[in-house]
Parts: sequence; C-alpha cells; structure tokens
Amino acid sequence: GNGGQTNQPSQSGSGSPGTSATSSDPGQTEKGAYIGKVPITLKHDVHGNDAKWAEIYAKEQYGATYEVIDPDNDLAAEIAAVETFIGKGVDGIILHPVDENGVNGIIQEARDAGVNIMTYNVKASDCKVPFLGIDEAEVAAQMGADMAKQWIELYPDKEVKVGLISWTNIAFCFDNRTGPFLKGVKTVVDYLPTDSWGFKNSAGEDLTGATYWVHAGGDLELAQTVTADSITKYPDVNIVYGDNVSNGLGALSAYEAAGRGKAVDGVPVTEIIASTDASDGELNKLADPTSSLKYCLGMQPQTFAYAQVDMMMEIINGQLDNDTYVERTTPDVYFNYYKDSLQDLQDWYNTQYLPSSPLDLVGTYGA
Amino acid sequence: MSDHVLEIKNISKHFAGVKALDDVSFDIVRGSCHCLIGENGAGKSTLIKILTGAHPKTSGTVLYNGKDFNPASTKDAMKAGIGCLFQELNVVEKLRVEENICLGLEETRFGIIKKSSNQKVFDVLRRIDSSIEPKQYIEELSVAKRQVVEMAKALAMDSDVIIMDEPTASLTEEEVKRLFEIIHDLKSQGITIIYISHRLEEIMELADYVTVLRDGRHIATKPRAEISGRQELIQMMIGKVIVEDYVPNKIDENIKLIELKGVSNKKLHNISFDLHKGEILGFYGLIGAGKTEIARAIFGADKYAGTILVEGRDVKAVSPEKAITNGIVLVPEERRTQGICTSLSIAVNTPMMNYRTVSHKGILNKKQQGRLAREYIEKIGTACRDENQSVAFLSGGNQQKVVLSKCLNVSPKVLLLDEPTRGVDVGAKQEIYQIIRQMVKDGCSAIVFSSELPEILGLCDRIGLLYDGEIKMFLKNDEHVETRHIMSVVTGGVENE
Amino acid sequence: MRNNKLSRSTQKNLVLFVILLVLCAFFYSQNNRFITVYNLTNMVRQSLPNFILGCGMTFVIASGAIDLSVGGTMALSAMLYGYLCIWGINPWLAVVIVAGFGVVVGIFNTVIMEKLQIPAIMATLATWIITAGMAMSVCKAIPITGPELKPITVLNSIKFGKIPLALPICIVVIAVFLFLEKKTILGKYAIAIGGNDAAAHFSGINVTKMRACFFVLTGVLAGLSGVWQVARLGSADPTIGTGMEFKVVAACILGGVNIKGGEGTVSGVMIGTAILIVLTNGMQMMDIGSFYQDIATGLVLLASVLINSDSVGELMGKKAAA
Amino acid sequence: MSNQASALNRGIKFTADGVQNLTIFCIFLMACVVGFILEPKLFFSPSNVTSILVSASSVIIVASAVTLVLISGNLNLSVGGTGAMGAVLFGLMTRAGVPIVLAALLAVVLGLLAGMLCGFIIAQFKLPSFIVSLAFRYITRGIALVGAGGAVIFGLPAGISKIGMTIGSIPLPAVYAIAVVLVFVWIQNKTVFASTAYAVGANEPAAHLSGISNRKVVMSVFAMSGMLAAFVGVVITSRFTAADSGILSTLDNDCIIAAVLGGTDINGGRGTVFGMLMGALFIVVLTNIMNMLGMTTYTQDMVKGVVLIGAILLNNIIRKHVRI
Ligand SMILES: Nc1ncnc2c1ncn2[C@@H]1O[C@H](COP(=O)(O)OP(=O)(O)OP(=O)(O)O)[C@@H](O)[C@H]1O
Ligand SMILES: Nc1ncnc2c1ncn2[C@@H]1O[C@H](COP(=O)(O)OP(=O)(O)OP(=O)(O)O)[C@@H](O)[C@H]1O
Ligand SMILES: [Mg+2]
Ligand SMILES: [Mg+2]
Repeated sequence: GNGGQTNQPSQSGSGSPGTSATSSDPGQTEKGAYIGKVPITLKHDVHGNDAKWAEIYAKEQYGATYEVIDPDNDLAAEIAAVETFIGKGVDGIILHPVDENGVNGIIQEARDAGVNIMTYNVKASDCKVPFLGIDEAEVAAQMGADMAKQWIELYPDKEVKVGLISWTNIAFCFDNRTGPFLKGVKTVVDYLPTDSWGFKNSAGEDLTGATYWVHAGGDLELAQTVTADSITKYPDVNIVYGDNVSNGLGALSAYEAAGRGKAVDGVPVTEIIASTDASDGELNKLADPTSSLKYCLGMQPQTFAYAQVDMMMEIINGQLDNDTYVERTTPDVYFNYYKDSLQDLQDWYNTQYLPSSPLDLVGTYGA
Repeated sequence: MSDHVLEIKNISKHFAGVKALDDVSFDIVRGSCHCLIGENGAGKSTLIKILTGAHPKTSGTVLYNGKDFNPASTKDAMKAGIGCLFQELNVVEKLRVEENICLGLEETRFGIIKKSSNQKVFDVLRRIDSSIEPKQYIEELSVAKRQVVEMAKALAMDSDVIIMDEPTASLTEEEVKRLFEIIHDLKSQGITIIYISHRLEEIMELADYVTVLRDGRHIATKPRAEISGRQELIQMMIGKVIVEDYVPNKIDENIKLIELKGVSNKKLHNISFDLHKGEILGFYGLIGAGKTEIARAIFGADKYAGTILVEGRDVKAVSPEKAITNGIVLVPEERRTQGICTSLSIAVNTPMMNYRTVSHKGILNKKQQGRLAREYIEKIGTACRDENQSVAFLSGGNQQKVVLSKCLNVSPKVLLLDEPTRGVDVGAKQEIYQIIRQMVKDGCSAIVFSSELPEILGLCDRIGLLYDGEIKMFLKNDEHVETRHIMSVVTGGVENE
Repeated sequence: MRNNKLSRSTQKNLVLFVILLVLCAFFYSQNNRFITVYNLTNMVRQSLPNFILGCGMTFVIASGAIDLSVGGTMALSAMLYGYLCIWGINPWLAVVIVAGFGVVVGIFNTVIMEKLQIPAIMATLATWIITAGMAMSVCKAIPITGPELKPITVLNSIKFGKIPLALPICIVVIAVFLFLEKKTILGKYAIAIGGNDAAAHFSGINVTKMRACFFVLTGVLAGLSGVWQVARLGSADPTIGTGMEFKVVAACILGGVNIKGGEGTVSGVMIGTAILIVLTNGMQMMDIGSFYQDIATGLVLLASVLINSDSVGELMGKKAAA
Repeated sequence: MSNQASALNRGIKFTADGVQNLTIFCIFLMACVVGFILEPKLFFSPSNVTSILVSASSVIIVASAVTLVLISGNLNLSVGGTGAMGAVLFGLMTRAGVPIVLAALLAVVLGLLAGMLCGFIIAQFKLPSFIVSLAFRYITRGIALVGAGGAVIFGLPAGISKIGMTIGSIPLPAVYAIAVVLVFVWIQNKTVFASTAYAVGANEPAAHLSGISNRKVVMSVFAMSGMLAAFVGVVITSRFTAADSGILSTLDNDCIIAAVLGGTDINGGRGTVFGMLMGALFIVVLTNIMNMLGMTTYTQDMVKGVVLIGAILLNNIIRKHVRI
C-alpha cells in the first residue's frame, strides 16, 4: 500500500492528503458526482470530523454532492442506510461496516443495482470492492512497547500489569488496537499472564496478557463504572489502555474518582494511561503534566476523509474497478507526552480536526 | 328430583382475617324467587360468588339438582345453568350490544366465530327493551340501558338459576317494573331467581322466600307469607327497630348561603334556588334526573353557564379546591372511586380536604394528624382497628364515615351530600343521619341529593323535585307531604295534579 | 348520528391515512425518488419487524397490557437461531424451533404477570432485561456468523420482479391478523379484557388463557422478527431489536390503540407504523440528520396522543361549536 | 359498633411500608455480607465504598424524585434524555464562556422546565404519562444530540471538574446523593405536598374532589425529576470534563427498578424514598459483587432481571399478608 509513512506526528501531521493530487479531472461530470456516506456512528468526534472533512473536500475538490446517514453502530440501521442511498440514486457509497460479516449482502446489492461502493477502516469479510484502511495495528504495537519501556524506566521494580477497557464484542478492535497493543507490551516484558479471556481476533488467535479486560462499549459512563470496580479488585494494574475516546477518558475518570490518575511533572504516580482517537479531550489530558494519561493513538480524520473521497472519485471516474479488491492504507499516528511538543500536538490537531474547539495546548500548558 | 334446585349445606368462607360466611345452610325451591337480604358486609355477595365459582369455598357443600356442585369458574357455573348479574356493571363499552350479550358464549370452531343466529339476542332484547339495537355500541347507551344489556345476557344463557345482585340499584321506575314482569315470566318457565337487594319494598313485592344473613351467619329463611312487613325484616337484619322521624331545623331565612341563578349545562336546564343558613335542603329525583350534576356544579367540579353566588359573591366556580376554601364540601356518590383513597390509612385520608389542621406552612405534623383522626373516629364512631388501618379494610358504612370526617375537618358552611347512604346498611344509615343532623345543629347547612325518598323525608326541611335536569317544584317538608304526588312529579307527571 | 357510530375507529383510521398520504406527497415534492418501487418496498423490507410486531402488540395493548420484552426476545431468538444453524440443524426446522421459543417467552411473561401478580410493564421489563442480557452473554456480545447462515439470507434477496419477498410476507401477516381481529374470538376478547376485565371474567372468558395467547403472539412474532433480521444482516447479532419495544408501542399509540386498553385496530396500527417509517425515510431523503428524527418522532407521538385525547377533542369540539 | 376504636390497644405495629423497608434493608445488608465474605480485603475498602457510592449516586439522586412520580401514579421515561440535554447545554455554555455556576443553574432550570412541561401536558390533557414521557424521551434526547452534534463536547474549562470531583476521599456526587435523599425523605414524610401526591396516586378522582390539584402535583413531581436529572447531567459532565449526549441511557429503567425494589407500587399510591435508596444501593452492591466475580455485564443483566421479579414478588407477598 501507499501508507508506509513514519509515525512521528510531526511528519504525518501535514495536512495535505497523499493521493489527492492524482485526481486530474475534478469536474468530469457536469453536475458533479453524488456521494453517500455511511459512517459507523457520528457520536464520536473522530467519525464526526471525518464525515465533515469529507463533505468539505468532496465539494471543493470535485464539486460533488455529499450526504451522510448515521446508523449509530446498529447493523440493521446501516444496511437500511445503504438501501436508502441506493434509493436516492447516489453514484457511490462510502461505507464503514459496523460488522465485517454483516455487510457482504448489502455490498452485493449495491453492486447489483449499479451503485459504486467501497469500504473504509473495516474490511468486509467477503470483500470484493476497494478498501481504504489505516495502519493502526502497527502503531498500536509501537505504542504498547513504548509505554511499557517508559513505565519500566520510571519504576524499574514495579511489575508491569495491563488493564484494558475496550469494545470486547468488536473483532476489529482486537485486530487493530488491543491485540497489537498487548503484543507490543509483550515485546518488552515476558511475564504477562496467559489466562484466556475468550476474546479472539479475526484470525482466531487467543488474545492474552491483560490483568483485567472489561467491556465498556464506547460509553463514558459504563467505562467509568466497570473501571471503578476493576480498580478495587486489581489496584496494582499500572498500564491502562482504552481503545477509543470514551473508553479511555471513562477509565481515566474512574482512576481520578479513586484519587489516582495523577502525575507530577508528567511522571505518573500510580499508573500510566493511554487512549485512542486523540480528540481535544484526550490531548488536553495528555498535555497536562498533572494527569497520568500520557499516550494516545490518533486516527487522522482529515487525511482519512480526503483519501476516502479520492478513492471513491477514482471509482466513479472509472480509474478503479469497483468489482476488484484493492487495499490502500492511510497513516495512523500516536502521541506521547514525553516526545511530542505542545506546538506539534496543537498543529496536528488544528489540521486534522475542524476548528470548532477552543483547544489551546500551548496557551494552557506552555512555559 | 327434589323440588330444591340448590341445597346449601354448612358453607363457610374465610378471607385473610375475615369470616365472610360462617356455617350457612338453607335450600332454594325450584321456580321460586328467593330473596337474600342483610346489612352491608353480611356476606350476600360472597355467597353468590361461591355459587358461581368466582370464589372457592372454605368448607361445606352445595348440592345443585341433588348433585355435588363445585364450579371451578364462572364459566363452569354458567354451563351448568347458573347465570349471574353481578353487583358491578359488567359490559364492555367498545363492543356492540350483541357482542356483549354473546361475549363468552360465541359458537366457535378453532377460535373462529361462526356466523351464529343472533335471533335469540334479538328476542331477549325485544322482550326487555325494544329501544336498544343489537348493533349499537355500549358506549352510546345510558347507564340504565347498559344494565338492561347485562340482564339480557343472563337471560340469553338459558340459565336454570339466575342470580341478581342488586340489579335495580340504578334502574328507573319504569325499568324496574319491566324487570319484575320479566322475573314473573321467568318463574313461570320454572327458572329460579335469587334476588339480592337493599330495597325492602322490592323484597316484599317479589319474594317467595326470604333468607336473612347477618355478619356471615344465617339468621332465618322464611316464606313470604310468614313475614309481617318491612319492620320484621329490618329487625332480623339488625336486631333492633329504627324509627325514622323528621325534626325541623332552625332556619335563618335572612341569610342566603348559596344562590343559584339559571344554572345550565349539558344535563341541567335553568336551575335556580337559594339555600338558607341552618337549612337542610333535599333534592329528589329518579336516576338521571340531574342530582349529581347540581352537586358537582356547586362544588366546581363541572362547568356550567349561569351564576352561583356563595354568601352573595359570584364564585365563577372553577374547582373543588376553591369551593372548599369557600366552605363548601361534597360527599360524592361513588364512595370507593371518588370519596376515599382505599390504599391509604384513615389518618392520611382524614385531613385530605384541609391540610391546614395538621400542618404549618406546608409541613406536616404527623402526631397532629394521628390525633385528628382519632378525634373523629371517636366523635362519629367509626369502627376500625386504629387510625393507621387502611380504609380498604373498612366496611362500606365506616368508609362513608371517613368521608364525613374529611368533610367535618373543613368546618364547612355548606355540606353537599350525594347519595350519602348508598350501599350503606340500615344501622349505619341512622348513624350517618345523626351525624348530618348534628352538623347542621352546629351551624352548617346541607343539601342532600338522594334517590331514596324516606331519606329525603326523614332529613330535609325543603324538597326540590327534579325531572330530566329541571327543578319541577319545591315542597316544604311536613306531615302534609304526599308521596304519591312526589312520585308523579319526578316521573314526569303534571305538576299541579 | 348513525354514520358516526359505525365509524369512530374507522374515521380515526381515515384521518391517519390522510396524514400518511399528505406526508408522502410532501416528501415526494421534496425528492421525487421518494416514490419509486425500490424506495417504497425498501421501507417495508427494513421495517418488516415493526409491521409484524405491531400486529401482535395491538392485541396485547388493546387487552390492557403491554409487552416491553419484544426487543430482548428478538435478540435472543436471533442468537438461538444462529446457534441452531451452526449446530447443523436444518435452517427451516430452526425457524420452527425459534417460533416455539417465542411461545415459551410468551408463556413466561404471562406466568409472571398473572400468577405472580406483577404489572405487565414491570413483568415484561424484567423479561426484556433477562432475554437481552442472555442474548449478549451467550456470545459475549460478538455477532455469530458462518456459512451455515447462508440459506436464510436468501430470504432477503428473493425478489419477484422488483418486489422483494418482504412485501408479500408483510401483506400475508397483516391479512392473517386482520382475520384474527375481525373473525375470531381473539379480537373481541382482547377488547373485552382491555375494556372491562371483570366483565370478561364473568362472561366466562378465561382471562389468563387469553392473555397468554396475546403474549404468545408477540413472543412468536418477536422470534420470527429475530430470524428475519438474521436473514437481513447475514449474522446473528445480539443487539438486534434494540429499542424495538418503544418503536412498536409508539406506532400502536399513533395508530389509535388506547394504552389503557379496550380500544385499537390492526389497520390503525399498520398506518401508524407506516407513518413513523415514512417520516424516518422521508427525512433521510431530504438529508435531514438522524438527530432531528428523534425529535420528530417525539413530536409526532405527542401530537397523536393529544389529538386522540378526550379533553383536547372536547376543546376542539367546543371551538367548532362556538 | 361505634366506640370500639378507643378500646383497641395501640402497641408497636409495623405497617406494610415498614415491613417492606425492613425487608429491602435486610436484603441490602445480606448483599454486603456476601460481598465481604467473597472479598474480605476489598469490599469495605475506602476505594470500593467510594466507588459504590459514586456509581449509585446518579440513580439515587434522580430516583428520589422519580419515586414521587411513581407514588403519584405516573411513570417518567424521560429523565435520561433530560439529563443528557442538561449535560449538553451545560457543556455548550461553559465552553462558550458562561460562568460555571450560572451555566449549571441554567441547565438545571432547563431540566425543570422540560419536566414541568411534560407534567403539564399529562395533567392538563389527562394523558397517560407513559406515552407523554416516552415522547419527551425522544425529544429531549434528540435535542441533546443536535446540541452536541452527536459527538461528545470536549474542551470544557477545567474549572467545571470541581462540581463532581473527589475531595480527599469523599466524592462530591455521593455527597449530593446523600443530601438529595435526605431532602426527599423529609419531603415524603413531612410535607403536605407529598401527602397530596400519595392521594393523587391512590385515587385521582377522590383527590380531585378533595380539592387537591392533580395538575400541581403532577407538574411538581415531573419538574423535580427533570431538575434533578439535569443536575445529574451537570455532575457527570463535570466528572468527565466532557458533555456526552449519550449519557444516562439506562437511567429511566434504573430509577424505576430502584424504586420498585424498594416497595414502590408502579400503580401509584405507595412507596418510600428510603426503600428506593436501599433498592438502588442493593443493585449497585450486587453489580459490584458480580464485577468482582468477573461476570460480564451481560450476565449481570440477566441476574438483575431475575432479582427484579423476585423483589416484586416479595413485595406482593408482604402486601398480601400485612393487612394494615
Ligand atoms: N376478596 C375479599 N377479601 C377479603 N375480604 C373480603 C373479600 N370479599 C369480601 N370480603 C369481606 O367479606 C365480608 C362479606 O362481604 P360481601 O361482599 O359478601 O357482603 P355483602 O353482603 O354483599 O355486602 P353489600 O351489601 O355491601 O354488597 C365483608 O366483611 C367483606 O369485607
Ligand atoms: N358515565 C356515564 N355514561 C353515560 N351516561 C351517564 C353516565 N353517568 C350518568 N349518565 C347519564 O347522565 C344523566 C344524568 O346523570 P346524573 O348522574 O346527573 O343523574 P342523577 O340524578 O345524579 O342520578 P344518580 O341517581 O345516578 O346519581 C342520566 O341520564 C345518566 O344515565
Ligand atoms: Mg354485595
Ligand atoms: Mg347521582
């Protein structure tokens, strides 16, 4: 794929999408293309921004009409959304599958109806159409290894113990986030527990290594309560990872409510916490030297959105065959309190997220 | 076959803590009209419910046509030939008349209703009331006509025994007459009637045999011929004779507490009258004449056109809340659904119309609340365990006394009493009359709305006669009052006969 | 007077139907692709569970109860169906077994309601918690899938010309329930029990047994809806049916069923269901965000109870008279 | 027949309410004992007690008012949505620079108004509360989603976390919960207002003819529950320093379940705030124990469903046998 950029934020943070320049002939159809997008949900900042960037970019770059229907994590609603778009007569549909096995039929139906369709982020299990992915797994593994090293460096005599607050029912999350994260930690320490949790990735491998692994389903409150009970039972867990913004921040707030979750001058006191998505809420904590949230995996909504629209336009313009599987990859990033400067974080944020949030890291935490 | 269609032997029925029936035995003669009387809570309805399979009995046996009879459900009893008109109205508003009559009796195959001949329904209906059409929806019928539909249902079942639990409680004179004709007709066909009523005149007219129950026990079963009159029945029911007599009240004609001027609404036409201080005014009329409507209008529970003045001020009556602040209280006609909160205790019910006596700035004084309730329990003699007992577990008469306590607690100027003794037994009735008289003596005025003439004649100084939402005339209550004249007015006869 | 009496519910249904037509006309004017065979049949295909559950729920609510457990039953049925297929049971036999499971849930609901004397709303809420929890826990919330589910997914793609199978299924189910309502004791007894259960009891109707029938109806329909969703999704997802109970109840209320019982028609509920679905689809056709659809649903529901309420009716009647 | 009353002795007698409260209290204690036996070191540890209190706080706060709603014979299915709406409004205002206290106040007032409007429609048009509050559930949740644009609102001023933080080892949400419960126990026991709520719930027509305004009662109880729901939304927002439009999705059910476990009659006229408190704590302790046993959330739901049936059954038995 064309993803292999390095994962340093300072480099990947450049706003210009890699492949957009190739769209040689923007206004090819007089009226402009008509694109429908079905994200997984609009209730998370990353996906919301992804959708909005795609709309802006589709309009400005290609003069395309662009609409979104939000299935809110419900497979049945997602299928209905694709059907609705077919009914509306769109030229192409950009689909984020809620479930990799659940969308095969509807993709076929769109093709039968002569409507272009591609998937992104999650690949349909029986995929015969172009797919745009993220090299998230690699970055997650790097982050896991990095975090473990950091902890050992800070506290050489405290045994590493991992707690995961995640979406235990979504194989995609095992494959790209928690699974690689654990593998990364394991490259640094060799004594993680081997009890099975019964969670397997889509290759069928058993994922082990966590001291606790709880389901929070991307719900702030649930993440907070299940983590609170886990803290009581496993007070000595010191590496905590939440596999999306709500799971991560919910976990952090549980640690805070238990009087933990603190750092002194960026040195975590009782545990080190990582989150996923790098939205403003997480970056705020990450940059804060008194919080123990110090790592964050970051999807790049703008980069990703641009790449989706480019790919879809190539399909519509006939440059890509819609009935052949092609995979492209966009770069993922992760951030780290210890290496990334406040200015870099702020710049990255300003590029990737729409300027609706008053995030001001330098002003708040600088000097 | 013996000539006893039912033989009731040593029946007992215990509810948690209550002996509703205690070793009751008597026989019922085929083709007779057997009347069952007794005070409220004597056990009449319970006995009926055992006969119809609605309740299981605790002990004893019932022989039906000489055979042991143990219906498991009302359907069982119906199939065996015992039909019943229960005390409460049992029709479904959203179904048609014919559907109601056939309800539960439909001929079906695999649950699919066969197009059965509704001829019988037509016949039965025409026999009782030809003005009701089988295709009409129940919700379009008056309360009385709904009762007729229910009766038709019992008749349509081809029952051997038909039980009627207070069937005339809401029928007009005319309808009662027709009912009695039907009963005679049924008897002549060999059908047995078990008839329950608090109206002793009806008993005297209808009965072949009378059984008296008291406190769940069987007092006597006598043929009609051996009964000398109402007084004997009352004596059997309560053990002592009560004399009803009217004592005029001290009326101050100069002070008008309430004036109605041309009050009209959906059911009332141009109602005008005054209520004087110290007076008990009575309104008499048949069911549907509009008594309840007048009471509710004065009380601000219903909207009306026209003027109501309370102590000379136009109240533009808007709500019961306002009426109560003006010193007007209402004892509503439906005690259980309008008068009391059955699931709450006596202590909680008592201050409901006027919390000021038990609170200060919205904060309740529980001790005061208990004290107040005990005070009224003793003052008007409510029989109960203590003030914390749920009103649900009181008998009808005692529930009515709780309603009166509520009203007394307001220290009202005007007491509106709508059917104050409906469904209350003879003993409790007298006690309630005594309470009303005492209240008037203590300085308040009252309006009594009743469909029982003796009640009106025993209590009131002045009597308004109602017919079809209009006041036909006022009478002064004294020895010259003629009941025949009153009856003719309230049934729509000419005013000045 | 005379026409009035025949048609109070029919009149209501007519009004509802006119509202439905007006809505359709409005959405058509906004996007003429709203009325195409594809879009119209699509709405049926997407909402088959809403339609068929609405049929059953009409009886339950008209009889004075409510069944909040249908969503959970759908989910658990879907999981049961998935496992049955994976265990190698014939997929069509599995449908029958799932229907049988629906019967069990219906009876369970009736038993806790009638024997343990728990109000329907709490009883079925408990059942919903149990079944939804069970559906999630048997599979650890991970949708199950496999080639064994293929045969059933065919249902979703069968088409007669441009008409998907869902449409004839929907029509048949509605026809069956109209028959049950008009021609069998079920319809009459539901109204009788909901309108006056004492009257029903004293007329010799076995109220418990009839209630069991109604709950079994919704149970079976929920089971079959679960299977239908498996056919649609190609996987047995334990979140199937989330929020279904309120959508169905809302459609019933909109369709003129009295929440206190004693009133309601299958035809009205079908129109109510259609209105809610047209509203959602139409707003999507106009590219109005899903967040606004929640608000619209709430407002429509509120408006419909207000219009059906007696006091508002009186008010409007008075205004008309004045 | 008459003067029996005075003759009756008055010893200490438990009313059905009393027996019910005692029962749920004992059940709660038993759950605690079980928790202690299973995890002797952890269960009564300060952090666990704190965590139990914080977890229960939202339900306890809102259910205090919802108990009164149920007592008045109504249901409120819209508290979750109202809470989310309050949270989003609070988030939007603080982000826009409105002073925190003022923003919190405005959010709470919005909740109060939403509840009051819901109650007004129910009482004025005599509509079933189930449906009206269901409609409000859709509307309030929709407004929350629109306000937040679906996403979680971050970038809120750090100062807001003071509202929901833990001071020393005392979490403020638990303090609020205790304060609210105390106030509502007092309201339930000591005010005329609560008496009228019982009356309306037990028999609305009778209450009406006793001069009790159904509308006042219903509007008040709904306003209270809306107000507290919005307050909880504010507290949660401050705890996360983020306003999430999807919060409190199970609050409606949880409040009803807590109240019903505590002996409140879903048909109105009966129930106590103390019983609700025990019910809510019991559920949280049960969840805590199940979490410590490593049960998944889903299996826990099943157990809760069964417990719910059991509790209602128990309450029915008590009602049947304590005939006072
Ligand atoms: N289901 C029940 N549970 C407990 N007690 C009951 C029940 N039904 C009746 N009772 C009690 O049994 C006694 C007899 O009641 P029943 O209804 O048979 O009286 P009744 O003679 O029909 O009175 P009324 O004239 O008021 O209709 C009363 O004390 C009543 O409180
Ligand atoms: N719930 C009802 N549904 C239909 N008609 C009713 C209803 N209640 C009363 N009616 C009818 O309204 C008319 C007036 O009733 P109202 O209650 O004012 O009379 P009333 O003189 O007080 O009689 P009652 O002795 O029943 O109290 C009657 O024709 C009655 O049949
Ligand atoms: Mg009786
Ligand atoms: Mg009357």
